[in-house]
Amino acid sequence: MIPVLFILVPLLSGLVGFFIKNGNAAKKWSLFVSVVTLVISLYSLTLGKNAPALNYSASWLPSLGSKFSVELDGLSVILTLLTAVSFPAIFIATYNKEYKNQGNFYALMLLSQAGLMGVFVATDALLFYFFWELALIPVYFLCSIWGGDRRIQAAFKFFIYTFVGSLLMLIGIIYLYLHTTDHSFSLQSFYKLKSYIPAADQTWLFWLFFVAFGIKMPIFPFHTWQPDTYEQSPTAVTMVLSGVMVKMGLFGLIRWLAPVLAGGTWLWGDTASALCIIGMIYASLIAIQQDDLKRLVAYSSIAHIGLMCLAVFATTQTGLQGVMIQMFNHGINIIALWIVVELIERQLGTRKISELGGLAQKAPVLSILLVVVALANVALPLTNAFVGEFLMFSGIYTSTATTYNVVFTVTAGISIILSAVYMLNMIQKVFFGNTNSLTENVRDIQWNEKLILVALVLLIVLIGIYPQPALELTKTTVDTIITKMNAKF
Amino acid sequence: MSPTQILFWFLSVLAIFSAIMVVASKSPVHSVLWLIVVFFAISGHYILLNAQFIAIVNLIVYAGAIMVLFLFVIMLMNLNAETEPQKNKWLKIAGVIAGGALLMVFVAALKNADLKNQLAQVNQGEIGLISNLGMALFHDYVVPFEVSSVLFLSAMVGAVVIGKKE
Amino acid sequence: MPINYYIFLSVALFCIGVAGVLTRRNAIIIFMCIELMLNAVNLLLVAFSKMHHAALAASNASAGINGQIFVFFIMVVAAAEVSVGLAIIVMMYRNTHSVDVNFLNRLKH
Amino acid sequence: MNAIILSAAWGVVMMFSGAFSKSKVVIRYLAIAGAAFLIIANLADLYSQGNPFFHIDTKEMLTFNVFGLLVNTIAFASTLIYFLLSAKDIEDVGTNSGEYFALIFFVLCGVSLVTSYNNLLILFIGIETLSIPLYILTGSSKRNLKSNEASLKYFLMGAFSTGIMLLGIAFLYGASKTGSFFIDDIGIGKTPASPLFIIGLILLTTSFSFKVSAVPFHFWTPDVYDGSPTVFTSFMATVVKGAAFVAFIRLFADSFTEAEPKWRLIIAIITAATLFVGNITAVFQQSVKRMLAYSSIAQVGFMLFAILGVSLKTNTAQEGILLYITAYSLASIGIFAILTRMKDHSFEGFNGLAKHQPLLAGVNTVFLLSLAGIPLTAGFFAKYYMLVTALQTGNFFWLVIFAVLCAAVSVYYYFRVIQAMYFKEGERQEIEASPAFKSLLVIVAVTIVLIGIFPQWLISKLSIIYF
Amino acid sequence: MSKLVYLVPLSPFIGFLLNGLLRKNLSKSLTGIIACGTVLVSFIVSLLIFFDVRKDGFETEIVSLFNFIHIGALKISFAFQVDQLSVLFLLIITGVGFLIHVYSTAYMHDEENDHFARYFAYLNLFVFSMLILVLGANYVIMFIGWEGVGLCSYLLIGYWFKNVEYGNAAKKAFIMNRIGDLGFLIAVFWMISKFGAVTFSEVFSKAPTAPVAVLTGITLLLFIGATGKSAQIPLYTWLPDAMAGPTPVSALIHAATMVTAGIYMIARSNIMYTLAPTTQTVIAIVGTATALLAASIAVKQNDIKKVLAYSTVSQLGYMFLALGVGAYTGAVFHVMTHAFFKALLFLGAGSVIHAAHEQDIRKMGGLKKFMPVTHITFLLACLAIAGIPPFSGFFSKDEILSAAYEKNKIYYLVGAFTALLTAFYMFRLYATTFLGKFRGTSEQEHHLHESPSAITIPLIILAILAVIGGFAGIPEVFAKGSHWLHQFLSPVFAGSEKIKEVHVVAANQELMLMAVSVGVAIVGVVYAWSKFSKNPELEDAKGFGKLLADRWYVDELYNAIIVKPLNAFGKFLNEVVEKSIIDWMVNGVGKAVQYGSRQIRLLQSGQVGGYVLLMVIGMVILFIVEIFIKK
Repeated sequence: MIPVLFILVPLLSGLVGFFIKNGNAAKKWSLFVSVVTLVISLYSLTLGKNAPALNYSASWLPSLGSKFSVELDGLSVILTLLTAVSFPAIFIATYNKEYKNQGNFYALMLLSQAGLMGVFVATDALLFYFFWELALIPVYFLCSIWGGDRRIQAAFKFFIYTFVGSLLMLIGIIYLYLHTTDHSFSLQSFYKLKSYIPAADQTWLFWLFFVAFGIKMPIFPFHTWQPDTYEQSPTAVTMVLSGVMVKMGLFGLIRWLAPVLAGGTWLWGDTASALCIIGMIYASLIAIQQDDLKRLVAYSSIAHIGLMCLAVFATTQTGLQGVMIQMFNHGINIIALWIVVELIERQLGTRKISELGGLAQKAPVLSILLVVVALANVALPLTNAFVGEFLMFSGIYTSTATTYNVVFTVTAGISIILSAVYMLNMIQKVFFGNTNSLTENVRDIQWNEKLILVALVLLIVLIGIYPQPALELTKTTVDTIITKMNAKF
Repeated sequence: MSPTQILFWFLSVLAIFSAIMVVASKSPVHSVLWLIVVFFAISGHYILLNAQFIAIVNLIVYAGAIMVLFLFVIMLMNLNAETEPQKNKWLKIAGVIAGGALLMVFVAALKNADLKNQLAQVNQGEIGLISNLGMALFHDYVVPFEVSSVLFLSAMVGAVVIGKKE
Repeated sequence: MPINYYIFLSVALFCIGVAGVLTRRNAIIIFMCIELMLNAVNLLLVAFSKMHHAALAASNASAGINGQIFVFFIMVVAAAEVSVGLAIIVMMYRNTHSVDVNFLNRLKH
Repeated sequence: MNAIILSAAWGVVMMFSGAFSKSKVVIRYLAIAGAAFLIIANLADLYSQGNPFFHIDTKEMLTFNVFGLLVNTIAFASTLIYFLLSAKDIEDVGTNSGEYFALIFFVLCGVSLVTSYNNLLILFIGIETLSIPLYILTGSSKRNLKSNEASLKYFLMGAFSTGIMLLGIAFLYGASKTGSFFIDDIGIGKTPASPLFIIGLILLTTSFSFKVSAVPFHFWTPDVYDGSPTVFTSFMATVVKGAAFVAFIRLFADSFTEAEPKWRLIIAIITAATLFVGNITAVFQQSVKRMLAYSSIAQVGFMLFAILGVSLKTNTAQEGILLYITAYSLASIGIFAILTRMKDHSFEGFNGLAKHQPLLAGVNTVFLLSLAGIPLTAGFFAKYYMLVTALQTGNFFWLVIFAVLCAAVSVYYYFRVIQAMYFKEGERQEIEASPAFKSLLVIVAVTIVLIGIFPQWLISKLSIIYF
Repeated sequence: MSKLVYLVPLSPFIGFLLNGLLRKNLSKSLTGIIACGTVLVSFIVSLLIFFDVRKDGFETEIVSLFNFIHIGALKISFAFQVDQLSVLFLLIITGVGFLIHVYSTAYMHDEENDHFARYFAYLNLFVFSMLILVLGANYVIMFIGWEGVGLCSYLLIGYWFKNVEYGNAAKKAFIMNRIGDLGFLIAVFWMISKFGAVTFSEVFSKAPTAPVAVLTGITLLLFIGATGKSAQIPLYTWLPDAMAGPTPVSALIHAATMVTAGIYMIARSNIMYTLAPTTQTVIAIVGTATALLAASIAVKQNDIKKVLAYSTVSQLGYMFLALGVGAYTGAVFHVMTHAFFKALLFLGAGSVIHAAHEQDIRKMGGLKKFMPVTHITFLLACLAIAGIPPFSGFFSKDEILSAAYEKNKIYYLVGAFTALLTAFYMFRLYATTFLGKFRGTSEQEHHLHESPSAITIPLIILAILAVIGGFAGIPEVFAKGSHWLHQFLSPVFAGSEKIKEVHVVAANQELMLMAVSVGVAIVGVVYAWSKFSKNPELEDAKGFGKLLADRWYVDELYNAIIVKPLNAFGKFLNEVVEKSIIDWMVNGVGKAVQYGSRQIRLLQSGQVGGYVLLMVIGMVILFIVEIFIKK
């Protein structure tokens, strides 16, 4: 029943939200709802594995062989948790921001949350596709109503881009569905497919799915929508996009592509991995050049996602474990980064790194917190990201799915150095050095921002020091997926 | 060469020639007249095929009623050759070519059809006679017959709607 | 009479009609060309009906009659169409004092 | 049978009502009642399999199967909604509204003919009954030159295509062994196709493509839809097009199934061309009305997948087309109803609608999303079915890919309207929308969403069909 | 006692938290007490542990705190390893660390309250990470400390963050370390995939079975890590810049402790290195080269801290030379002695800077009479580093040199020459700073004074250590078993010695070597003293000297071949590839659609004739397809 709650609570309360005319009421309402969701998700952690409450299935379209079946396995748990954590964080962090007709804004935010939750819990391909699209629509509206000057074009580019991808995926889904023995969309019957799909079809099917997911992640060269969209959308939405939404791509890869089309994944893993690595280096090098904070974070995010995708293709237990935990870590880290960006922009009205400087004198708390987050972003030990990246790298290195594992590890490793370069550059230019006329009268962060940033930082350090529980969470799922991936044809 | 054949060839040539004249002739009135000639030729063919009823109807309905209607309209608008300035020559040529191409395609499609032994029965066979047609029409084809009344009704209403002064 | 003759004859007439539709710009004449096409069809139908009659008369005395019935209906419908068509053309003429289809280009692209 | 007779009869009634009653309101309600009555009669026909009100021996000229009857129901239902939404606008077109309604009912008669024909003769008469009143309706705003022009264009080209269809029928007649017009006999089965048959096939394909406005026989569509009064455009684009398509699929499903390899390719080509031209051309349009015309062409491109699928053992094609017609008609009627009330039919006309008329904007968004085939709307399942059909045949993978790319393009122009409504600023314009009108629109939108979530109630009805 | 080892890192960590979180509210004295106190605690605990360890029959102790990462076969637990090596480093770190903390309380006294606290927080954090580094029982934990100290050095170098130059220096240090760390990481992954473990015990037990190639690879990668951390060629350039940080920091991090992490790591993994002779050669060569290069540069530096920095690099080079020739004890020994006298030198320099507010030695001179304590201690330190017996430096350096001689004469010659240079530049520094007469401005001269006791006391203690420290390892030639350190550490290096025993040099030979090294040292000292005590060189160097003064232009070289090209490439990607190629394509599709739309709609000419024509053509095409193409 819990997964259903994940979807229904935000959905219904979002619909209610449309009718709340008073902005602050809407704000409080949505904050409350998101906290409720968080509580539910924390409760779900306490339940043991495959407790009955964790999955639910109801008849939906019998004649099409599609059921409304949702489940919380390790993968879903960690991502729903991320979603549940992110939204309250976002709401609190942007609490002081005033949007025009907030009622709709928050309602749409909640709807997008519902969509995301749905994506992460669905175990029926058609249902999955439904939520995949539904998560997109509210974000589209959010971005193009409340965004920056070029918001309409940016959001539209984003929409079309992902829409093309999802349609291609739809073809793939239908094709698989037609080949299932029992004409059903359920994940289980998709798993049984292997023997029915010849290698030739595996190839193009793989690309149909991979393009869809690659656009969402995004993977080089499908990434160009991302910087523009991040730059243009209101920061709250950017947080949703980069914190949670990009995980949809990885999730799809892990849940719907790699285990189902193991053959294709195995055949084309190297090519895809090469794309990931090119993307990592490429994005890092570009990030070094960026002067706009948002674009900087956007490109760094591309690099990190590339690493995760790479680790998935490594087809190793350690690697996949790393991806699992890293999806969560990346989520909270980047949200924390966005919060800082948002603060700076709201106070100084600029995101240009070159115009900033010396904030450390004016806002010590902020700068300390930022430094921790930034260090997490460069995967320093005892921060959460280190665990993830360490596992992923060792997974890639020990991978037997590819013969280039060493090359991959080393080239990908370069991005670690580069990430240090752009992160430290940013810290130094923005926070160190002397203040200028613009940054003269910056005040330090307020309670709500401090509260949420501190919470996130604590989370970062906690996972960094004692990650084992989180790893336990996804253990069984990882094992099953890996076994499926290894059973190629 | 039996008289039937002679007649057939004569009528065919007549039909085609006057059809061409319909298209070619400048003045609308001439076109109408040529068209009537075509109808007569075709009716001749009907008679040759021993389809008297159709032949008569063709004359009455087409040559009689419809063409007269056309003539009226043309007179009403007193259209004559001058009112139709030369149309874009290229479009004309293109039209002719397209029509020709269509013909070519038809012929090409039909040339390898083995219809040698398929004969159309001429000046015999009873089915063309009014009695048989009538029986068929009011037994097997009564439904279409009735239904076509709807068509007429709508045409009538339509004509009224369009024609009525407001 | 071999059926091909009739086929080719009516196809020829039909194509002449098509060519007429393509080449002329006077609405009425275009319309007449369409009538010509219909007549070509009629002729073909009658020829086919006689063909089938010749082939099947043995088994079924009234074989092929439906062809001629169809022709009858075509004429009927054609008549109805003409009435409407001419009405429209007249209306057009009332408003623009022309039946030249080339003046019909307010709607394009 | 009920549908045919009653629609014709009601047409007559409307005709006289126009003559005798001066009050428009009476006429309007009469028409609405008629539509409702038709639905009931048709449903009676549907559920009392085989014994309708009237016992008429049609000599197998007509066969009433569930598919046809369902299509009738959908058509009548759409008409009812259409009346309820736009009856007022019909009256505003010209003086003699009674006749307009009468013509519409005659069209409905034609619809019910082409959904149940079993003989090419009926098909021919049906198609004509469908078309002739439309020529009139197109030209019904007599002082409007665009309307005149549209009407004349429509008429000339319609007549031309009729000629082509007749030639096709003639050839099929010549090709059929038994010399008959019954659609069961003209099919050639497994025997090698004679050239006559091929020619007939192509000619019929052509004329049908014309009726459903598939490329390259679509040219009349944009001009006619654009020129004719918006209310009638709405009717033409939905009910009539759907019916024509059903005629199309019915013929191919019954007669040409075995001959599928012969026409597979040309239909595929037509489909591709339709998708391409329809979508691409719609992108640049400046008037929403005209954009919708092109989009309707694009939608046909998707519907044509059903033709490709007729040879399947399953009924996916028929189910799909039914769903598609429903979804498409509902959405289009809705949009056109709103469009009719707007002064300015260009995209700019919609600017800032969300601010001044949030409800209208909202439902309009639902309609547009449905047309674009976004999940949670009926449009999604419509497209879904078409894709399934095409993939099931297994020959048209390239076409499917192409289709989804075109669908992505379609998003572009549908969303231009949404962008105009929500993200652009515009001055308030007077849109007279009575509460009834609004609530009805809401109902339509909700229906679309419901079908989008539970296509079940349509599908389950369909899955019992045996053709 | 060694069960409580976790207290050692814990207490500085607590200090870090207290100082970090309460920095606004704590008074300076309180901050100082907390900072020094916590380090003192861990020093005491380490001492206790040390006595434990000294008891004979002591077994290496693994104290496992919790599972860090357990996935399938891979088991990484958060565990500490207590044995002779780690405990020795514990003492050095906490001991020297404590002294420097005390010193800092005085040195940093002018800072504002919260910055003062920030400084000590960082310093405590550093001690914590360093302790983690040396205590870790597996390479992952070690890596945690490894990067931790890197971070702290970054923070402390950039302590005065207002100054952009310092910021850059900090960044440079961090990134260069990162490059090394990547090597370290990959080595770890290699171990994981090869041995399926990262714990020292397991890895070392499995190492002998592994093919030499693998070991060479792993060890080389680890060594790359070491070059980063311990400032060896090619990654040494960050260390001189790191002098931007406060002087105590330079003393603690960039002389005594952090930079020796590389030596610790290699000594720790000595077995693998002994099994990979190739790597050893590489290390020896790199070490020697670094020693020489750095020393040569030090000769011409005029910034007091820069001189010391380069001398540090050079000394580290010695240590690597020792490792390379398999004299692990010697290396560790030199680490210890170096910790004493180099820390002392830095602190002395700090005291000078504190007094004169000046770092350029050309503007000093004659400080002898102003600050006697500093002067004496500094002199002692100079003697120690120059390798004058019986000061500590002599013993350790001599051990290394004899081992080098044993291995390969060239190492020895270079080493000896470097020793000469060392003696020379150290006394150049000493002479220009303390002898002669003061050359600074009068108002500088006016408030020259001896530093407060908080500074001098650590100086004195360290001076004592620097003097006597050497006796921990009296060469065997003088008395059998006199090399206490060797005895003490033998369990750690037992493995390597089993594999190939380092046969000691013949007694007479060794004495001869000592004589030589002492000789060169004295030569250097005397020459420098005589040259610079009266008339120090004040004008800028020319010719070869200039080349040295400009550090062989290595930084410029790196800039030209790495930094600039990379930036250019990035710019290219950002401005050309991203904007003009990829994004252009994406938008190009949209544009193409628009354009196509504009063109295709022209088909809709509005002419009935045109429409029908197109229809007919379409029909004809259908026919052609159907009839001609299909056949």
